[in-house]
Amino acid sequence: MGSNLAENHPIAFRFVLQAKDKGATIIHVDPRFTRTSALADIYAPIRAGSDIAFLGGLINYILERDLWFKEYALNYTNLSTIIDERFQDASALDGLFSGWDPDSRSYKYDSWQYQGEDVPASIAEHYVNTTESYSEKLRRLEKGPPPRDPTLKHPNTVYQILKRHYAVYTPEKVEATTGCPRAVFLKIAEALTRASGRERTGAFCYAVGWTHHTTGVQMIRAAAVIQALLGNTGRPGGGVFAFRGHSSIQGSTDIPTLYNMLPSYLPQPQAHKPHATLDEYLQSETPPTGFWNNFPKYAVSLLRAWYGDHATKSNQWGFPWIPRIVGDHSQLPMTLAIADGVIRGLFVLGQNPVIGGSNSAMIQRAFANLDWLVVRDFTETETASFWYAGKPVRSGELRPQDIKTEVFLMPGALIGEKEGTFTGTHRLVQFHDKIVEPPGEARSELGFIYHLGRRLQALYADSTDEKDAPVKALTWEYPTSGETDEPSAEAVLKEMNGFTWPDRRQIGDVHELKDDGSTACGVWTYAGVFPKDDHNQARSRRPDGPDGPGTHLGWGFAWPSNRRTIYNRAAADPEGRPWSERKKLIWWDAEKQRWDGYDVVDFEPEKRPDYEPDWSRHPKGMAALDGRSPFTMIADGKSSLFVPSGLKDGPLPTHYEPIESPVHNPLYGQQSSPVAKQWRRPDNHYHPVGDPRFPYVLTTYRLTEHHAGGTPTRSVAVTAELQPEGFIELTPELADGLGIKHLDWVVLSTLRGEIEAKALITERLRPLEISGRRIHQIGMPWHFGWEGYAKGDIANVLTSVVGDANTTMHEGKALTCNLRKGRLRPQ
Amino acid sequence: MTKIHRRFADRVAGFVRDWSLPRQIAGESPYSKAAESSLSQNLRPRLTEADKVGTIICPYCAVGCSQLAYAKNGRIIHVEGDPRSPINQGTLCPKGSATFGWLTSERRLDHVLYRAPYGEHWERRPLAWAMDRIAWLVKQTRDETFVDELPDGTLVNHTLAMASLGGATLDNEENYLIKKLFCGGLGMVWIENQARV
Amino acid sequence: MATVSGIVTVAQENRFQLALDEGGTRLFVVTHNAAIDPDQLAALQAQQVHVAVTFRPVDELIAGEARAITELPR
Amino acid sequence: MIPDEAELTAGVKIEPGKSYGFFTDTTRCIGCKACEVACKEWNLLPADGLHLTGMSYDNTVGLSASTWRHVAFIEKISDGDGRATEMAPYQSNWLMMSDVCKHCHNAPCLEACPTGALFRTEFDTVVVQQDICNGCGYCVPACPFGVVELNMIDGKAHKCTLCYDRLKGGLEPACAKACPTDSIQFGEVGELQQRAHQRVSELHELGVDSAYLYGVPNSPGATGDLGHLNAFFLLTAEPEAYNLPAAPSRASNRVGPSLSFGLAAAAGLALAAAALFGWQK
Repeated sequence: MGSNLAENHPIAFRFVLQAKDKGATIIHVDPRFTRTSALADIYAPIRAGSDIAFLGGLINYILERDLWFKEYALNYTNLSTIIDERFQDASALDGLFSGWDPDSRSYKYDSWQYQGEDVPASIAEHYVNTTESYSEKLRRLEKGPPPRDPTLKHPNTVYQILKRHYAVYTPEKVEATTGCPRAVFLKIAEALTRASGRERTGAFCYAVGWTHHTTGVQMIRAAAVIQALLGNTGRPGGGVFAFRGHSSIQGSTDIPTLYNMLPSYLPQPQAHKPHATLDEYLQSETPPTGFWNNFPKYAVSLLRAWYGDHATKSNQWGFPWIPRIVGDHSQLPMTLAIADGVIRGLFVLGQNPVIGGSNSAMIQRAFANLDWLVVRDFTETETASFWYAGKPVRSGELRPQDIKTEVFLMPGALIGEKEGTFTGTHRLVQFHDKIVEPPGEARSELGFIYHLGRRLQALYADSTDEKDAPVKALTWEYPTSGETDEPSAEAVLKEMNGFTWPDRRQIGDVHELKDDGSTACGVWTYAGVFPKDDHNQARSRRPDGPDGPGTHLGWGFAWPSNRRTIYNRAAADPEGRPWSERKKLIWWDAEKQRWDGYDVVDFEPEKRPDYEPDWSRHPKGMAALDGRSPFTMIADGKSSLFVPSGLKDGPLPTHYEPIESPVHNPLYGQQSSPVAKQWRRPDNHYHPVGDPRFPYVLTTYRLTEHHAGGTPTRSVAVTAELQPEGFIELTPELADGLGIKHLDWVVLSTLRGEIEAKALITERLRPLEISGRRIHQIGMPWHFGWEGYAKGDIANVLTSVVGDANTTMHEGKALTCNLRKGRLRPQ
Repeated sequence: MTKIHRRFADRVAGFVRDWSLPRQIAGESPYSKAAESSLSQNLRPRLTEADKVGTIICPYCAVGCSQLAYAKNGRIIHVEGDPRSPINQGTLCPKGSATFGWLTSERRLDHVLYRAPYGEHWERRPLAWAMDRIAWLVKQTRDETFVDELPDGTLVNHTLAMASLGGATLDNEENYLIKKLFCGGLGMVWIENQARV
Repeated sequence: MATVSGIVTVAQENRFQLALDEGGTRLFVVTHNAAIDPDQLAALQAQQVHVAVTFRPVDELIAGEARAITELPR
Repeated sequence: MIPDEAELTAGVKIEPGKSYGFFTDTTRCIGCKACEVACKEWNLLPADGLHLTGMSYDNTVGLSASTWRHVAFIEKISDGDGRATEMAPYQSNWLMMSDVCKHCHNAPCLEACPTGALFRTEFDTVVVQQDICNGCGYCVPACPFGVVELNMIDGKAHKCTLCYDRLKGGLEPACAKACPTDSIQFGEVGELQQRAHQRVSELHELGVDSAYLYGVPNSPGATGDLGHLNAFFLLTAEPEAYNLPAAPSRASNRVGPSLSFGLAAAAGLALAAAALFGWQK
């Protein structure tokens, strides 16, 4: 659900079919009947953007029929925890939660906390911005377990709150909201609950079908709630799998070339938070209990890795040199900042924002405001040629002679021409060898950045200005080789793994990191990838044999600590015995008094299953979690069915309509996510609800034969010919209504722009009945552009800049548009 | 400067060598052994001529399939699935199978192109020149726009005038140095990649 | 008719891929009247001979039509 | 190069003297076209078509001199109440099938070839020897499946060689090795046929009673004295749905009758001419 595995991750689907051979049921829930649906046992059509209504229906089904995995959920989730009495859920406030502050258009989290106890978030922003920061109530976490009622009778237990919140998600309401027939929904609910328990596990596989929404985070959360209730998390064959789309997008999230995090999920210091000094930063971002209590070790080790001996205790290990963010600097607002002339220089390294960025026409105009643009890619991309081939130039709005931007188009080295690691969607860090030199002037990005850094250090060498200190303080010495002076990727990987300071002995595992400056570590979650000077675990290629156990610990390095299934303590019952022989993964070895198993145990090796914290000594970190707390990164060690802190749009997944929707929210008065990030401006208008000018739902998607922005497949002959032109898919009924015949040219339009494409009329798309209205959905692949062998208009000309409150992910999967027969440009 | 083509004499010699009639008379089957030409006999897969082979990871999606890249004389001559990997067991999808085609695409760029401000066409410029020019532009932009404190005295130490996009398709080591230089060194905050796209 | 020079990197039947001296790679199909046999192409690949290829683009294929191949001094 | 890599990728040790082929189980095919790409990359086949055909997701259209693997897409979405929701296991409603040369046991193309260019290899596969072929084109009309075709540039016939050069190196053919879901399975024809029969009965038990084999002895596709097809298929719709002939036949069967008709016609004309000539006198 929220994914299309057979098309976009075909090799992952290899194992879905192998599970099918062993009797698994394959369920595909998608707005379109795709190649995945063709191989599924049950296919459920749904309206794009209505996923939470469907998933909420599953939660309702599980709770109403008491089908949740009792022994698992009672011990390993916060089901029995009692929430603050001031809390009110969406069923009471017609779609909002308690704590809504209309003027600041945001929530106050006080009423979401545990009764009498504040809980820090478990993601990169631990800081709980309740009205009082890190109040005395937070200290309660060290004084005793959260307030719980194992009998689940207390009205404010998470269990009762879930029942109240999801009471309205009846099968009838699911059908009215999603358009999926009731009988099919019930068949899926029955199949999912049957595939759970001691002997069976079920998995959710999602991708950008869920993340590309203003309610994307909560869609994934809804699946997490279901899997925790059914006891599928942390167990073999269970869990919620993210299928990501780029070779190392997991790596570029862990070692984040992202604005809001420092390497590996440490929050980027913020100007408007208590982050002015290192002490304030550590104090406000270190939760008292759980694994994150080690936060200072990772922060100080990072600073030591970046600034070497220039980092001293007295200058807070160089912490002031780290730039503070002053708001949302993600890609969506970045394109607007370029349009407003705030950004003067832009590097684009192996990306194609003119194709992948929302509201592409705005982006193409915005790029003309840049002073300089550096594009590094394998061929000329739409981003590189905007100044003479872009929409504003072709429409005559701009002429190249009017565009001031100085543009560099530099060739990049490709796979096999540079060495380094990718981190795949399974957190697996795999090394790829260098076999040949890159052609001509093509260089790796490692070489480009390294040599750019050396040139900048030279330019700033004799500056005495304090603001230039960080450039000079950076540790930037890496051995180079060959005529192209290529820096050693293994040297960088060693720094990411971490070493002792100053004698630079490789760190073996994350537990060896210190907060006194005696260890340097660029990426704490990757500690162990290079445990010894001559042992690069990412380069290890020893799979398990046919006799198992099948966790393949000898193939590459899975962060953290080479663990393949995280939270795998949950794969054993509260007493430490495997739930069943069939689903055996981890168990407590009574003789050796240690945990053992086929995977690296995600628990303290010697902590007994019946361990209870000694609350009298105010236990810190892991000592505060009992022997039945698999979810070590969460302050109370239990899976958060109810999330007290960390999410901006609510503690529980709630169905909101996409920002642009043809219908009113069938479940609540609150139409769309109240905290969705919106930028209402002349170049980024949104469509009002049910706007008659844009009656159809548009969903964008990917094809097997193309990749993301299309550059590495549309400019490669053998893949270009497989899907040679842009197209849209529409229902036969809609086509008849508009007199459109198969392969006719059509024009799609939104307030952001118009594009043309050929029409594929197909029964794989069906009109849906949504609360009494007949809604038509149109599908459009978004890979195409004007460069390459395979061409087509850019789908993202239609989308708007709008984002999920937590992640600022765009809403390319569900918007409204208009459709007419004909061409855009006179032929 | 000899022109390569099959000379008449060679053509006759080849005919005689591969003529199937004598072999048929000698009893070989006209459909197989007798008809087999010397070309077919000596046929071998080109991988036998590779002087180097390495394991690479497919550059397309995040499933992380392993591939074997064969090279000869410093050039890649084929890329296909690595049978040892538990992730793909030798198989590849259409994109992974096209890795060789990507490396040898006719549209591939291998020199630096430069467009001067207000210019109407690309020019070729040496790599070293481009690197120097970019370094100079970065320093100039940073020096003109760096802010150490907000008006209310809050420490920021950043520049809002430079941004970086990419890269979910880049190596971990590359992403690490980008964040280290741009954020830890230059004080840039607009640093993003496809993870949100 | 154009001419490019380079090394034959791969040869299959009567199709070959040329790594051009000026950079880049291109695919060619040998024309009938060039009277070049597959084993001669295979030899060019095996010994990495430096050659010049006279060719014409082909409309419906992403490849060139190689009309003549001449061996160049190393 | 990994020696005898085919053992790792297909569990098959390739030895001359045995007959090898493909069993294509279309119920596992996800229409990803990895086979098309792997074939073109290994054999350096140029891209030969850059326009949208509208035949569902099939823009390759068919086998040709520069396309030796073709994935067909057949949309048969509606069933019963016009909406596919609970479906037969494995592939259903959107049929996808990777078509290839059948390497027939009694190969009509081979029998039609006057020069011996088309021959049966030591692996019992059918290959066009490029150094022998003079482009006469007799094989093209002889093939009942329309697989082989002449390339207008090099003037020779081309078709899938079952990766003859790879087999000589102990390598599994490129398409079978790449196939993510093992829809294309490479192996010895006898073993493959056994596996295929077992798969059909397995599918029948699962309720896919429309599953049948095309190209094994006395089944559709192995008609007309073709014997059997070394590359055979498991299908779930009638052959015509996949653009396959229901009863292909061997051209040489009809040499006798067509020759005699020809002679009879000639004799008749001669008589008529004689009679005409005689009448005039």
